[in-house]
Amino acid sequence: MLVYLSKRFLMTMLVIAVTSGIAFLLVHLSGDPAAAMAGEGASEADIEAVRATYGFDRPLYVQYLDWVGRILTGDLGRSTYLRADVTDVLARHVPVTATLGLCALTFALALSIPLGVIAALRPNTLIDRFALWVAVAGQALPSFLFALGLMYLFGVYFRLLPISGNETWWHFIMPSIALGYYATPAIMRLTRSGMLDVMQSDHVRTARAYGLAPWRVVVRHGLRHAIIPVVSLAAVQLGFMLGGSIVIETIFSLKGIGYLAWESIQRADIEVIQAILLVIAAAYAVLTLLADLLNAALDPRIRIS
Amino acid sequence: MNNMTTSAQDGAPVSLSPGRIALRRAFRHGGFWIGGTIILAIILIAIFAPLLTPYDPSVQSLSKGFVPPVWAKDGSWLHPLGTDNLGRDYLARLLYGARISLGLALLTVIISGTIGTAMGITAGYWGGWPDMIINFFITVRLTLPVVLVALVVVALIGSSLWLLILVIGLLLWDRFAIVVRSATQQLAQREYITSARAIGSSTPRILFREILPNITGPLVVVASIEIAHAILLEAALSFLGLGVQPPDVSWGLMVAEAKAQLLFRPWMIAIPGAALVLLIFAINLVGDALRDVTTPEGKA
Amino acid sequence: MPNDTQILNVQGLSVQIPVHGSMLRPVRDVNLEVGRGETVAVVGESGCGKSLTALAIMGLLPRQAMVQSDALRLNSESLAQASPKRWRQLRGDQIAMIFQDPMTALDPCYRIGNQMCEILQQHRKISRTDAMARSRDLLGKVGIPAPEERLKQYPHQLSGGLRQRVMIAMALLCEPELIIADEPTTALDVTIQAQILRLLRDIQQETNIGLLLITHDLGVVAGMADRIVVMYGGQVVEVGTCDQVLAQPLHPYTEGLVRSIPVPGETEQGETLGYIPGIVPRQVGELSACGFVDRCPYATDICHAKSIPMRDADNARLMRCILPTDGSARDPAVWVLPDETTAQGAATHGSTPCPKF
Amino acid sequence: MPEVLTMRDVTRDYSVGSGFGRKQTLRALRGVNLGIERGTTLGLVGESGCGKSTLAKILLGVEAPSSGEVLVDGQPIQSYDRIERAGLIQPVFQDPYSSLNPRMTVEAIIAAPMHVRGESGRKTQTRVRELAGEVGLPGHLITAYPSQLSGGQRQRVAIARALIGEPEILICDEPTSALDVSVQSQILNLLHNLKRQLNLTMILISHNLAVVHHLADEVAVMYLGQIVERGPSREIFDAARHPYSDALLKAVLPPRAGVRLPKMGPEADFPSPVNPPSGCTFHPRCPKAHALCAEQMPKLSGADTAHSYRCHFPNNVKDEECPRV
Amino acid sequence: MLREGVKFHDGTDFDAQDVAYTLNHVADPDSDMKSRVLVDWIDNVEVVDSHKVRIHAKRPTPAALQYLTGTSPIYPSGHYEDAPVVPGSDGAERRDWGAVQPVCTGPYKLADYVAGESLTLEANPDYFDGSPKGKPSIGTLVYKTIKDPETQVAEVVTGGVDWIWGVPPENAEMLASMGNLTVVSAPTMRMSFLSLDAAGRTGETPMTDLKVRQAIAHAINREAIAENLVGDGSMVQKSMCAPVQFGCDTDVKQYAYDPEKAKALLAEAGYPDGFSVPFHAYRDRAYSEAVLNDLRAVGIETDLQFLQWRALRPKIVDDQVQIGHLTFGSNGILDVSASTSYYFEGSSDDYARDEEVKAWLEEADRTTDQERRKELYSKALNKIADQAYYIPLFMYGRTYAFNKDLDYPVTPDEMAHFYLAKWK
Repeated sequence: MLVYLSKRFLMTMLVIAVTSGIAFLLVHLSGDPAAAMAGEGASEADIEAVRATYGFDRPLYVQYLDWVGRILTGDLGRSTYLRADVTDVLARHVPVTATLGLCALTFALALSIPLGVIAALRPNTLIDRFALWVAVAGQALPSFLFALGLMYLFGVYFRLLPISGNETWWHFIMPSIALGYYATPAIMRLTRSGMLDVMQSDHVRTARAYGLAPWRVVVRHGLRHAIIPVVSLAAVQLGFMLGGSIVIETIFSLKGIGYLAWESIQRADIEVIQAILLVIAAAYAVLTLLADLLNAALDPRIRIS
Repeated sequence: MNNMTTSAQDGAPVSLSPGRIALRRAFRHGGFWIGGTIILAIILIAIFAPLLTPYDPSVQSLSKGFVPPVWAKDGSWLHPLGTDNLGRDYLARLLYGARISLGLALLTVIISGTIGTAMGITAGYWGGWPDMIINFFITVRLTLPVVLVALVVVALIGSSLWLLILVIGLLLWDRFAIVVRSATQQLAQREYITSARAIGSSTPRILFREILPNITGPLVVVASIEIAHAILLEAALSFLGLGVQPPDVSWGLMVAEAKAQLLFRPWMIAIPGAALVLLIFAINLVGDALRDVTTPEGKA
Repeated sequence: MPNDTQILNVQGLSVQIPVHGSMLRPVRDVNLEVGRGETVAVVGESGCGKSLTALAIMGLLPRQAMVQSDALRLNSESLAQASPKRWRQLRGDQIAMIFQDPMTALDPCYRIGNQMCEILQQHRKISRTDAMARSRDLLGKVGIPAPEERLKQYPHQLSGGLRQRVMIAMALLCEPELIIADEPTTALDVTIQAQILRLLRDIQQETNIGLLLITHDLGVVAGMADRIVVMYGGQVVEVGTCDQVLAQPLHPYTEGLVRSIPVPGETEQGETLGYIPGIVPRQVGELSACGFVDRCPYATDICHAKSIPMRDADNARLMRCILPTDGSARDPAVWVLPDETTAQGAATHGSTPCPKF
Repeated sequence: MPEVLTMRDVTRDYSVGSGFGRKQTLRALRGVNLGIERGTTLGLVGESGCGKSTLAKILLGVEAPSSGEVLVDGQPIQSYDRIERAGLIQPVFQDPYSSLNPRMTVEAIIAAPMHVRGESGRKTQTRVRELAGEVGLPGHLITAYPSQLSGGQRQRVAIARALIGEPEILICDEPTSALDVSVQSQILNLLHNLKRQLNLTMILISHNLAVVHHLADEVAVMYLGQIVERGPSREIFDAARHPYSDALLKAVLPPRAGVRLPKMGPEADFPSPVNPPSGCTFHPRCPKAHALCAEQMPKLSGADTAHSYRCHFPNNVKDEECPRV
Repeated sequence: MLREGVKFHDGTDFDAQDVAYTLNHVADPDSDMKSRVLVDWIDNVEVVDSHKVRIHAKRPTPAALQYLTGTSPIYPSGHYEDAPVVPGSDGAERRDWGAVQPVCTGPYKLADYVAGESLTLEANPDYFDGSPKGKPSIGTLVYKTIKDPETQVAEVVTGGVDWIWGVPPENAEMLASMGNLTVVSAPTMRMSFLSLDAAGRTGETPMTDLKVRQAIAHAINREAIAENLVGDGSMVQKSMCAPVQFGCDTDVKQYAYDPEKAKALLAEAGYPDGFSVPFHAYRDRAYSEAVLNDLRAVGIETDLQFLQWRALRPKIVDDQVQIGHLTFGSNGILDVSASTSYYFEGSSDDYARDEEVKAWLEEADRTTDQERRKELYSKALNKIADQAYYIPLFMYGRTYAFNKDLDYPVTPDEMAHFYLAKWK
């Protein structure tokens, strides 16, 4: 177990290291950011000054190593636009996105798992078809359209929910639904197919052959197995939500990291963009690790060899 | 139960390949029919757009902006779906927009499908080190948020159509790689792969004659998912203003341009939005149908 | 067999399953009786309907399967109209089942003890401690060393043979009157197979329960069964005691099976073996001929004309064939065909009228 | 007669992951020595996990041994390129459902070895049809796909594919165990006829002793990666030396009236190939095991005769010949 | 001479020391001041007495007073001491001057500030009497950044916010008809223009030909764009400056919308069938599209490169922009030296590189004689128009929507003057 954990940790570190390189390269793709940072009306000398101030005149790899070196000391850099340490900026934005992601995931799981289980228990019935249609239709609706629709309906027309910002829990309802519904079909399908498989498996047949109560068969001997791949998928989906919340956060003016990322891209605030890419990568890596551990807890075949 | 032997019993002189059988089953599948018809209609619309409207989608008439569609007050058959802010015919834009939306999705999927399949087969067939390295790349790719990376690249380099296709293509190969890898791993354990090696087949022959034809099922299903994904991604990028650029027009761009009119001219967003939803819905239906007919337990 | 010792009595059992628009009939009009302390083997090749018969008796067939029977009695209780709840009470308590693959039949997520207790507590008012104690005793009884530790282990930590022993212990938990064993040793190695069969046989004789053994292996049957029920194409084609059937098979199918198996010490090396030509037909629609007619070397016009009923033969045996009941008019040589005819058999098979729905 | 196939001290290790991480070594073959003379059939017997299938893969050149060498016609197997090797050795696998590519027609499957050699003309086509007839495949099935064939027909296709390149050696890995008994006998008949007509050298891998008895001239018994006994078929079946061979023989249940279950089988379970027992690997299961067996691996006895075995306390051997003396 | 009796928000008195401190700081090239043009003229600032300072200019700077209004708020002495030290390049340290929370003297004081999110202002009770701005009427102001314009509109419609600007002009009428909102449009100083590579910085292109540039000028229907597209508050821009700026001579050569003439000019220049050219833009794509449409009508095919400013700016600097559709807001400075001079004095943004124009402008920037300045600027602007170096298109308008109960005077300078606003 310890060997496995340390191996996984090393792997995760390696992934994050490569990701950091890609993030850095992406941000420096267009070459020298100084011209844009210097702003309107800057002369060539001004740009040169910015270049020197921020060290963009150095070779790319030196800049990268400098950046990595600073990250290792816990310094994620400084936002040139917001004039604050990126660490502080992220500390303000990450909780918003984390809250949004968790709410969205909760919404998605609460909807998809029961639906998937019921659909699997009654394959090819009306309820199964209904669930499948929900999935197909749900996946066809782009989240920004859905978000705008929600805003129009509940924000403007009925005036039930606040439209923008992240001050109260009420503010999170529409964004969470808009973000979470997109993960619903995938999780539902996986739950359904997992349940279909496991309900036909030998050990479930054994459980039924020994007269166990139906709910025990379904929950203890069925769902317990079907949920294992769902855990991994949920972690992946949560990771996607962190990265995919840009559109939703922009529409609802939710000041999370997606919003920050999009603003920073437009502001050419490169240290923030780099840091966000890195943080999302790290979050994703940690999430998959957590999912693996949770799977090990659920499945003794992984845990005990 | 024993339906494997049906054809042998029929003694049919003409034998159907598994692919033909799957296709036959697909044609008996309701979802395949509905989805396929919609997709075919949209493809035809895209191809024959110039015949279907007299307007050029990019010709403007600034004084004739915001004509409402025919069913609204002040609408006319002159512009059945009205005009946009620059006075361009909305129907013409919708018809031509199908070209970009479909073409872009198709090209990106060709790129991502080639990359992903190559990586998946390599990892699945050889295992060991190649597998570890490719797995690592898949993990790295998954840790990079698609929308964000696409935004950064497009924002910093510029959003030409080809760059967009390339970027999306280079971002969406992960599912291909994952699915092809596991499908190949399963196949590699099949005895006919061992047989192929034992009869002295070269590696390319094994990859292209033995493995590739047998993973077309999952490949087609993933392709359908990724086509829908690419269309949605382009739409999301367009929504943020960094997708397809004028004078090209895509449905995503139309939605983006119309979103300012959400409160007061909702049809402007509803028309391309509905087209987008319909197209993706149809693709998903077909994808689902293909999944049903290519996986034996799909219809359980 | 007198009625009071009868545990299981199945009359006219049929199963129909709708598949892709047509109706499969994998089990047709099966009669079956198992007495106390008796081992009845249901024998047949894949697709003959033996496993579905077992599942039908357990009430475990999938929802879409339609089960009909004239009688389905367990200990004189009729189960034909039993509620799902009653079925659940009986399963695991009065009838227990042992499955083919011990690798997959146990839930990999729970400890052995946990799974055994769960069953015991489902059927008996018993404390967890007592349930554990009984489970441990039973594990010991089926020859598992260090049962205390096994209770705490997960199935994947046990070998195949041990897992099948656990399954047997599980079946014994509630002291059932009937155990259905579906190919209990097929997935095991030959040396383990002998142990498991011996264990089953010992326990069955000791506890005097009825054992319904489902298998394709005539060797296993020879070692275990008191009576044999031979199935082909969803029908019972022959019934008799083990020795009678193996020594003098009455139905041509049974005869063909026996003739096609090489036996070290009996058949010579390289001796041309007998075989049954053709393949098992698809079980669709009503029979308008003998189900075996396409593959039968003795087939006559009568066999093609109508379905053949079951009839009594000598020594309380039953057979579904028009050949003489005393076993005459059989010729071992008819099974030894040159290989080309195989080809012919398979080739012409398609042209013979397949029963249509 | 010269040995057409020789294995010298062949060992094969696998690295297996055990759950969380740690790699362990699984020694599937431990120093296997084997020679087969032209035109004979060797039956290879053993239970699952004993290394039979690994042996087959190494002979086919699909896998390489970790150490030791395999000679075909006196030449190391590596010295042949893949097409030459395919012309010498061909396989027939256990599961006819997975050994045929479902996307190829019967004709293409049978012709594949010729295509690989670059021969795909009219001659090959004719040969495919001839061969299909020889293995008893109805002509109209030549254009069918595997999913339209029965198990027996598929196995015939596999046999035809193996034979089209006119190999010297046929390796049959459990060729009938996935088939129903009534079909199994047809394949056994076919194999026997082919072997006689074509003077094939055959390695028959099976756990079913009845099948081995029916086809094999010689029998080798494998246990945990080692050949524990090897001799002429008749001798093994009449007077097996190794207790494990004996146990296997006793476990055969013939379908005959009056047969009773064997009194005893080996008690303990098959040990893990990752952690094999000390000394004679069979000792934990052996009814005759002494203290010596747990300490010392028995040497090969009778290596210079046709019948060799690895046991301290063999059956059917006069005391004075006993290896421990 | 500085006003007496003015207090900073932190209670300290405002005096000459503070002015000198602040101006000396921002004039320092290391001060991180974004618009260098506004402070570059300052050599040093000297305290004369407690409420009098003397600013020594590097050169005569006639627009100095204009510049001073846009330079920087005056902070208390020692204000920048609090600037955090941040790591610079190569391990060196630098100070982030801009990170200090401002302490000013204005009618509103900063109560809370979250960078990039929100800003809370409270009325300054100690605001000095007799200020031309007057005492603020509204107690607390909260600015929120809401990125999406649709969301802004939705919020103002539902009363989530009371005031927005930058309303899409085509929505103005409908918003006004909602009943609870006042919708007003006003002109701004932001100009929209085409930068043509007359200097040949991108190489020998059609843009170096005067006839081509004039053809482009004639091709564009500026009236239609300003009127139909940019909407209320917009107007055609006649010269390369904002009309309200000092020295902006709008009486220069005008190119009427005349596609035929444009085609003729192109033919004369040797492009009877037009040509194809990359077209860079970064703001308000619809407006660029309208321009492109007009260009296409005369045979000029364009390849639109619509970029973020972040991506466009380096291209401008690196001589890659043949035609750029740019905008400029001159920081609200009411003097041509802040706009025209910037674009034509040889900076990296100067794609005309006309030495004569440069000389005129430089002289005008340094002359204190206002009449002479006007004359020089006029000469420069006329030549720019004659040569069609840059093609002025239109002045941006700006539409405001706010709560009907709010009395808010709209001003033409792209600034929000809330101290003038009050609740009805």
